[in-house]
Amino acid sequence: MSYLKSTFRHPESPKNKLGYTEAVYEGALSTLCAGCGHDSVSNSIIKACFELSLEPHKIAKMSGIGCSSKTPAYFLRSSHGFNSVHGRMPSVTTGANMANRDLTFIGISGDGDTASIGMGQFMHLVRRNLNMVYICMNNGVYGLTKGQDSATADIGSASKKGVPNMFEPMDLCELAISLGSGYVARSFSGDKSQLVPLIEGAIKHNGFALIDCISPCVTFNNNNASTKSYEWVRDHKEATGTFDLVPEEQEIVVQQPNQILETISLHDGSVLNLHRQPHSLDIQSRESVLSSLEEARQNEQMLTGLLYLNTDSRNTHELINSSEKPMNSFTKDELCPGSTILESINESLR
Amino acid sequence: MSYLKSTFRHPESPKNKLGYTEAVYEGALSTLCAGCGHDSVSNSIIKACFELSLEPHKIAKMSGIGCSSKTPAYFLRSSHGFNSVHGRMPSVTTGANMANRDLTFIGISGDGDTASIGMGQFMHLVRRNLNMVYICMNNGVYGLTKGQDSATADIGSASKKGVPNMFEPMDLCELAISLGSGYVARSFSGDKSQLVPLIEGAIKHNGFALIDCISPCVTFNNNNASTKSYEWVRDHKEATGTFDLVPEEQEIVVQQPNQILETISLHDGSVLNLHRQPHSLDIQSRESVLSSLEEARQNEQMLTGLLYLNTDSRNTHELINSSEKPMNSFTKDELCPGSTILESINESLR
Amino acid sequence: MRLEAINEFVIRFANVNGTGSASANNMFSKAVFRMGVPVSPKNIFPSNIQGLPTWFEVRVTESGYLGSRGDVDFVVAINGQTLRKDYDTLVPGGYFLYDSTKALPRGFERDDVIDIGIPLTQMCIDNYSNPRQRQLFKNIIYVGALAYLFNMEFEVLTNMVKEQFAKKEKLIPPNVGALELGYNYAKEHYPDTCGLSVSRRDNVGDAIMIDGNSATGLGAVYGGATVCGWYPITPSTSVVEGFEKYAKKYRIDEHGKNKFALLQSEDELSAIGMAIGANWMGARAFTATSGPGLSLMGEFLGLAYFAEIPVVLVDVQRSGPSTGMPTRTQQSDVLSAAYASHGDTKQVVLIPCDPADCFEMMAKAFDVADRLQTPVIVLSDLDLGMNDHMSRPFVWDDNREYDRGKVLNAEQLENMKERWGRYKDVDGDGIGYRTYPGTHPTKGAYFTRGSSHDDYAAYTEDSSVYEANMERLVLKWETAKDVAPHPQIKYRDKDSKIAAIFYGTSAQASYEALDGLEAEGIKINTCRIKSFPFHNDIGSFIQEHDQIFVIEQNRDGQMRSLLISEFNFGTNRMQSILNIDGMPIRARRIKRKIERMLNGEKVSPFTTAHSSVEGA
Amino acid sequence: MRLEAINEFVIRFANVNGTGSASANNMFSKAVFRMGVPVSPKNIFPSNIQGLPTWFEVRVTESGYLGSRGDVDFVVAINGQTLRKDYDTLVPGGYFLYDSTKALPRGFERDDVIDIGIPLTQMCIDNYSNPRQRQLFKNIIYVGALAYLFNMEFEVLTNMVKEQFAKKEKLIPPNVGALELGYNYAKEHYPDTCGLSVSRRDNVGDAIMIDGNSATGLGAVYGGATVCGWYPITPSTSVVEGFEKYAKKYRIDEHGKNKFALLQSEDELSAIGMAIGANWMGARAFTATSGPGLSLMGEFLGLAYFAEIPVVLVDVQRSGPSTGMPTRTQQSDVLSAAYASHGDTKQVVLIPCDPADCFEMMAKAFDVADRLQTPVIVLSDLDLGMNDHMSRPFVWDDNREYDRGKVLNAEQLENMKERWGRYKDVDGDGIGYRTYPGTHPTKGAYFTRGSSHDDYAAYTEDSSVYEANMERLVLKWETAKDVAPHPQIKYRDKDSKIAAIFYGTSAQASYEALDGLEAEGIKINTCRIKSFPFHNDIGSFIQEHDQIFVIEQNRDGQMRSLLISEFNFGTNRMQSILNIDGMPIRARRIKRKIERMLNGEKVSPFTTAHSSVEGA
Ligand SMILES: Cc1ncc(C[n+]2csc(CCOP(=O)(O)OP(=O)(O)O)c2C)c(N)n1
Ligand SMILES: Cc1ncc(C[n+]2csc(CCOP(=O)(O)OP(=O)(O)O)c2C)c(N)n1
Ligand code: SF4
Ligand code: SF4
Ligand SMILES: [Mg+2]
Ligand SMILES: [Mg+2]
Repeated sequence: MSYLKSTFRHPESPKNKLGYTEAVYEGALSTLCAGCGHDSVSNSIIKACFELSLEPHKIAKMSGIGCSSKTPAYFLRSSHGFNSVHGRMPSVTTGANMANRDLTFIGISGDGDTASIGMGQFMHLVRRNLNMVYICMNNGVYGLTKGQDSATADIGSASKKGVPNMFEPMDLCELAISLGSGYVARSFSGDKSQLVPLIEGAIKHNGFALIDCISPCVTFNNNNASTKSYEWVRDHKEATGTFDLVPEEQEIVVQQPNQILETISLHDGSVLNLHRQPHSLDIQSRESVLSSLEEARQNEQMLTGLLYLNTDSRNTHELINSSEKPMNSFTKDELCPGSTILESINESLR
Repeated sequence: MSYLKSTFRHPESPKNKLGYTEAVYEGALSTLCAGCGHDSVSNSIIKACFELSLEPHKIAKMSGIGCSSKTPAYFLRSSHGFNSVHGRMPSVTTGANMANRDLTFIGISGDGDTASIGMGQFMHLVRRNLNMVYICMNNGVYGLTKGQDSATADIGSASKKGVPNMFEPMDLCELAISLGSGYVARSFSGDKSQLVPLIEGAIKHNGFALIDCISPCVTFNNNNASTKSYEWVRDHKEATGTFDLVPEEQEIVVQQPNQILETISLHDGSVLNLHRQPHSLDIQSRESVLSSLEEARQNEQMLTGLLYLNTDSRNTHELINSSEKPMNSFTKDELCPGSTILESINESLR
Repeated sequence: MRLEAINEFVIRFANVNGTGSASANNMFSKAVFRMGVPVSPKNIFPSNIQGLPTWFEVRVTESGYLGSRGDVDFVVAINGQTLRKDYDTLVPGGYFLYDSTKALPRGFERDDVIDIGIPLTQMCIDNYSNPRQRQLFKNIIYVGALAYLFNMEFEVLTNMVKEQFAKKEKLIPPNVGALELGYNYAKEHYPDTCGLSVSRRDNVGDAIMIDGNSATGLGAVYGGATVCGWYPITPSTSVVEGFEKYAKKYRIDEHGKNKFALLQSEDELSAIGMAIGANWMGARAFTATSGPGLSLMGEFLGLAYFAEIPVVLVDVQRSGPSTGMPTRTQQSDVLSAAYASHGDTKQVVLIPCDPADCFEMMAKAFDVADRLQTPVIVLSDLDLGMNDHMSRPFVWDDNREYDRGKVLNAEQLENMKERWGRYKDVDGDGIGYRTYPGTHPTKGAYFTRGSSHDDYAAYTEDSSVYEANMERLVLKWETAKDVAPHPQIKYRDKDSKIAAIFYGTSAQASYEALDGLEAEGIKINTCRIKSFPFHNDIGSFIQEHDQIFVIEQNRDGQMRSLLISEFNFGTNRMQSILNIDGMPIRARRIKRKIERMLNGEKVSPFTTAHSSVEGA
Repeated sequence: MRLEAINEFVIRFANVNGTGSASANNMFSKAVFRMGVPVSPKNIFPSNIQGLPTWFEVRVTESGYLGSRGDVDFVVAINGQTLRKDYDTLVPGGYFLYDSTKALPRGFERDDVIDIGIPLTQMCIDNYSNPRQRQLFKNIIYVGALAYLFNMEFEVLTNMVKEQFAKKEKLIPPNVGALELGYNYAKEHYPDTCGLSVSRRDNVGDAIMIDGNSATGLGAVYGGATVCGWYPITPSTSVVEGFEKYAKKYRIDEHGKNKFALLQSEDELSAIGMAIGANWMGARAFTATSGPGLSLMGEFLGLAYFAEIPVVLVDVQRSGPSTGMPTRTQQSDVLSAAYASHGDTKQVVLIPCDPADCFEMMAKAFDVADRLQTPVIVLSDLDLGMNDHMSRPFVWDDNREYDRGKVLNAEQLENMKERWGRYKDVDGDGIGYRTYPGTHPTKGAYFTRGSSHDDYAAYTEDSSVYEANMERLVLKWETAKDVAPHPQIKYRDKDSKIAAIFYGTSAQASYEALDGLEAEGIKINTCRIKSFPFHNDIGSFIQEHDQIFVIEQNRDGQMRSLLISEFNFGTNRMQSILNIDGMPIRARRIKRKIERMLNGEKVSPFTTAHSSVEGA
């Protein structure tokens, strides 16, 4: 059951370039548990789309099945959404993207949806470098089916059920990097100030952008023995640097005064200003990032922030040389070779 | 249609410790194309099993679907074999292994079977560290369906069809290492002297052992533009070191005189003597191996040999604490709690 | 006018999920049971974890009708979101217990309903300080109130509290206290208000109360299952949880290790793959799923059918299609189960109707699968699987052996004279002899495959060999009719021409409805289907009647379709002419076949050389 | 005694695969066609790449019967492995052309067979040095010999060689030379030996020769498909290859970019997922597969059914079950296609019978899918898909528009007065109006899901809303009966009580067989089914006849089952009582329903509140 939120807002709510308030980017009332990390992630998505002044109807919200996959109903009410089947959001999104490359695709999945049943589709989605934002709301557990370990649960971590996980965890960031994704980030639902710019950067990135967002499940995996609890994550996360995004149209940005170490231009002319911090990574070297991830794992650290960036990669459409015009916009006359050609085909078959 | 090979052999064919000649380890006549790399791999498997003096009936041969997956019919005729469905050999083997941990499991797959339809199952098989040998006969192409690119085809490589592959390749070794597999090797069907000991080591290893074996498809992917052709592989492969395996029972081995740099004990008491060569790797460090692989990729090199070894890992049975006795050997009396207990269960439900 | 009844009424609790209401409501239901009165609880919950409406319906049924009755006599309305709906639900003369901390809004003015306001929230605020306690005890308080209103034995409830908290004793007094709070409030404010009551009887005999899924899991333990690969999905998850719970208790070896191997797989394809691999290796293995998983398992089920590998699959049905309503019941996977997989594939299906059946059929499923060397699908549903049901107790005969079917051991292989063929039908029942890997050093190895094969398991593309194999599978299907559980046919009147057919959870409500009709003089004979393929008795039963109601819980009348198409009633006029040898059907053969059929000759429908000697 | 016939015989080539024989055999077949004589070639190949037996059968059929006839009149036996079998295959009076480089072994002494030995290997050794040439030209030589033996126009062959090698001219002389070698050898050694001949006619009209899969691929181009995700599997691969070939030719935009997006997916689940995603976004998209893929797509097909997303799936059937015989034909996915997916799901199926049909039905499939907002499965088979067939030419009316069904554009949304509901049935045909993402800034967005939903696409667990939606889908199913292609019914005799029903590739051979019977005075009316759901005309047709042969290529008579269960013939005695609201079925409602049915009232089968007003 979903209830529409009251759209009443104080008349002076700030508006973005399109003249929309943030409320325009909201969705139906969430039915998730109070305190669920996923709701915070939804809020960050709302914020990012608002700040980037995206047209809501030019966004497609895609998901699989799970508590996480329900969230597209809770943000961007004026966008089309597709809550597909478990683990198969990647293929549905690929098709949708092939049909209309002009939209922004935001895919939401869970760690069960991605790392278990969806592992094959996820890997191939990355490999094709589909132009989309992929957010995995990673809580190390199957929320909707009441608390089984997922494949991202760390060895030794135990959910509310109390049995420690024995199996090697899947590190989605490591996988995405080794499959050539050009934008790979890890974040935490509780850290909006980090997450919002990461989402913005991901939206602006041309190609596949992964955000593996730790998002605790308060009901089944927020206990002491869990490495996906609010507490554990707060204690072990280690930001690798911060950045801010300067959209192409914008000229001056007032931001935190950290020193800008590097400035990277994105595909559409936007600019990423990287503010490196002590633990900062060389985010443009696959090799160095992979070893930092391995190292962090050994030290029980969780690296967060933008982990890898490569702005040169070509997205699926570019790789297969498809028309700039969305496929769903072609008319019959543009698609059908017609009767004369058909007659010549007939002739060649005689 | 498969024909039994003539089992006639010169009476003085060498025999192994069980008194079997190599012929005992053969299978039906191959129906693959003349020159297919897969047949050479079959021969190396025959040789390895012969040399290790394995009881053929204590081996289970498992496969998916593809030219590669047909090969279990062409070796080890006295072993049970299971040619399952496309991409799903991992799950079938997992079940079979759960049912009888005492057998040796040799799984054969192709690059289509593993890296496309089977990617999800493959990843989770590695993650569970199932005690088995997994040989991917990797030709970069779908042989049986006549020449489509597979997901291991390198960017820019083109099969007989002539269209270069655009998508990022899947590196099975890299994936297996990052998922914790304890024995990861790459080899070449044409290099029997390297492949046979690798298979032997894999059989002796406790846990999941991957051999990604480049095995050219002469019919569809052995052309100039292919990086999985005999020629390309011969020109670009770079052995990382050699080793020999000393089975537990054996005492003295006469071997090539390379200097033994390291000696590693396996689970059953066998010993691996590593002979390092110029390009040798630190095969016990995940980090170092992952960067060497990344580096080799950039240099268009193909590293072969044993890439990673960790003899400490626990296999699936050990992780889930299952009985030492094969599950398929328990009798009713060992399994059924009986009527008295049932009565007490009934009582607790009133 | 108010409803008056002793031990015959329906009460419905309306709560918010995640508030602990289910255990309180269960306590109420179990208390009725402990008073010797049959009871049937149904939990109606949303597909979410916390904060949405949930209902719990308890039918108190001295007469022992355990199906859903329909209509609600008493509502406990704790959920503000659904107050209106819950109020409207009541039959005339019904009772409406609500939280009177706030007054009822306008519009709740039915004069055929008796209001019972209890200020639950206020009582909790007054008595407890901790918010979680305030939430939990609200439920206990209304149970206490009901105890008074229905004139129940209060001790039964307090004993249950004591049992439940045997290990956390300090929780006993506050719980008992909450019960008393409610009891006393009702006593003080609503004496003689309620015409419904629960009164001790001796009508439950040795019955037990358990959910079907736990019973199924226990059946797997008793049936000797050792390997299980599974993927979580509502409403099947608790089958595996049940198996795990009992296996952990009764299946530990002398070294503290598990005499079972349970793996959470990455998806349903993997789960059924594991079960198939393990059964191939000679262990008994199973998996459990629901509709979407069944759809995903199609390819593997076809492999097991064609390669003839036993495997047990539990499908706990929920409302489809697609994701549908995952927490609602239905019987709509009948066709997908029976015809799972492409090609000419048919699957054996067993259909339990209560927990004792779940236990027994699950254990039996392994025998059937081993005997027939084919998949067996145990078709349960959410209502049966996830609700507690009163049931006959479980029984197990210690002399019962597992029927492992036709399996050759080393000695038999050693002594075998003739050439063994894995798929050779030596007994005329369509079933060959199999071997487990590792049995004998030189004999009995074969190659298992989903591609077509001859008697010796060798690959073949030979039309007539393929065809002979396919026809053997038809013969095996005939054998299956007798191996699977037989239908339960009951005659109310041998001469009646009216009948009803049903299965699974449609049985209980159907029997009750027909008893009602019998009381009015209408005698309807019944057939409860327990398995597919259909036993011939079902065919005869249908022939004997002129008007037959097929009662089931799906939109398309799936079982009826299956009955019609398997028995071909009234359709003798449609005769098949079939070609199955992999070659395009041939004109000459069709012609000859029609000529012979028109001549009235009894010929096989197949046009191929093998079966009809009509040229190559 | 030798066979004598002009333009009416069957020749079978027995070769080894991977030796280039298929193209030589095709050349022979095409030459017959070019001489104006109808011809029907069938390639019978193994599931392997090189070295196994393969056959190629060509039926020369002046009368135009294009189905398989049965029996072989002439064998070209090039494969030593199958010599015996090929020899035995011949009808009395038949011809046996073999490679006489080695003498025939013992046992080839039929006196009812005419031997034609040609030392093919020796001739190749003598004439060519390169081993690959020796292998390839062997095939061309026997084609040359056949030209002589059948008295064919030699120029037709040489012209074909010239066309084929137009771009590699230097290959022309050696090929023509090889033809001549064979021709001359036969002329010298076997004058007047063969009683079979091919003689020019004008019987092919404007027919074309093409395989069904290429035609299907072309149909997708004409039908406006732009997105295709696919996974290779025999025998469907060439559907996508055909699409790609024609799209690359006719679908390049002014910047040299593709007006189509073709992706090889990682498996079949992904392939159908892509097609669904693209259709949801408003592009026309499809995928193609065979049995195992169909089984894997079950879950997604259910999603598309329930979320009402158009999608086109081509299933080119092969011999099942499981992997079965992947290079042999069959019609055995009928039930799995029609009932794909768990829950109450039914799928629309279109069944072509020749390449022109493939083209036309594929293009039409997109219209049907868009109109009905549901999956459409085009059910072809290996015989149709992978063999060349003589066929009516393709036709396209340039005035034909794509029927995109009910889709609202920005303007329509803008001007809409009433509240729009994605699943609201405003036209009474069960079909709502959809929108593509990105259409309008504030209107028309909705949330697509496989879980149950109301008219406005909002999630619901409300029984009656769920039920109303399910019943609307039944109404849509009724609508589909008229939208999908209608059956082709032919009366040979309006009074005849005998009929035959068939579909797809069973049609051709059936028509021929029935012509034969008609010649003997037996008049059998026919109905060729072209789609599921069944048009009502099929029902009437069945009612009109007393004896009906249902001719199909599977073991279980799947279409017959489907007919029986969809039409319920002779089974009026079985009435459904159904509950579909997600709640357990209720005794009181069953009872009331039976009472009313026994009273002869016309009531809906559903026991739920919504449809029968029988209490909550
Ligand atoms: C094919 C299929 N299998 C199983 C399920 C049951 N199921 C629903 S959600 C879910 C797991 C969700 O876990 P995750 O993706 O981590 O999401 P979370 O709820 O934790 O956010 C499962 C197994 C399903 N819906 N479909
Ligand atoms: C479900 C399913 N999809 C597709 C196929 C068709 N198919 C058979 S083998 C194969 C690919 C084989 O490629 P690979 O694993 O690389 O083996 P190779 O033949 O190259 O050794 C495919 C797609 C199938 N058998 N089953
Ligand atoms: S169960 Fe966990 S993941 Fe699901 S809504 Fe509740 S807190 Fe979030
Ligand atoms: S097609 Fe390729 S992979 Fe298959 S048998 Fe031939 S050479 Fe080997
Ligand atoms: Mg999760
Ligand atoms: Mg391959």
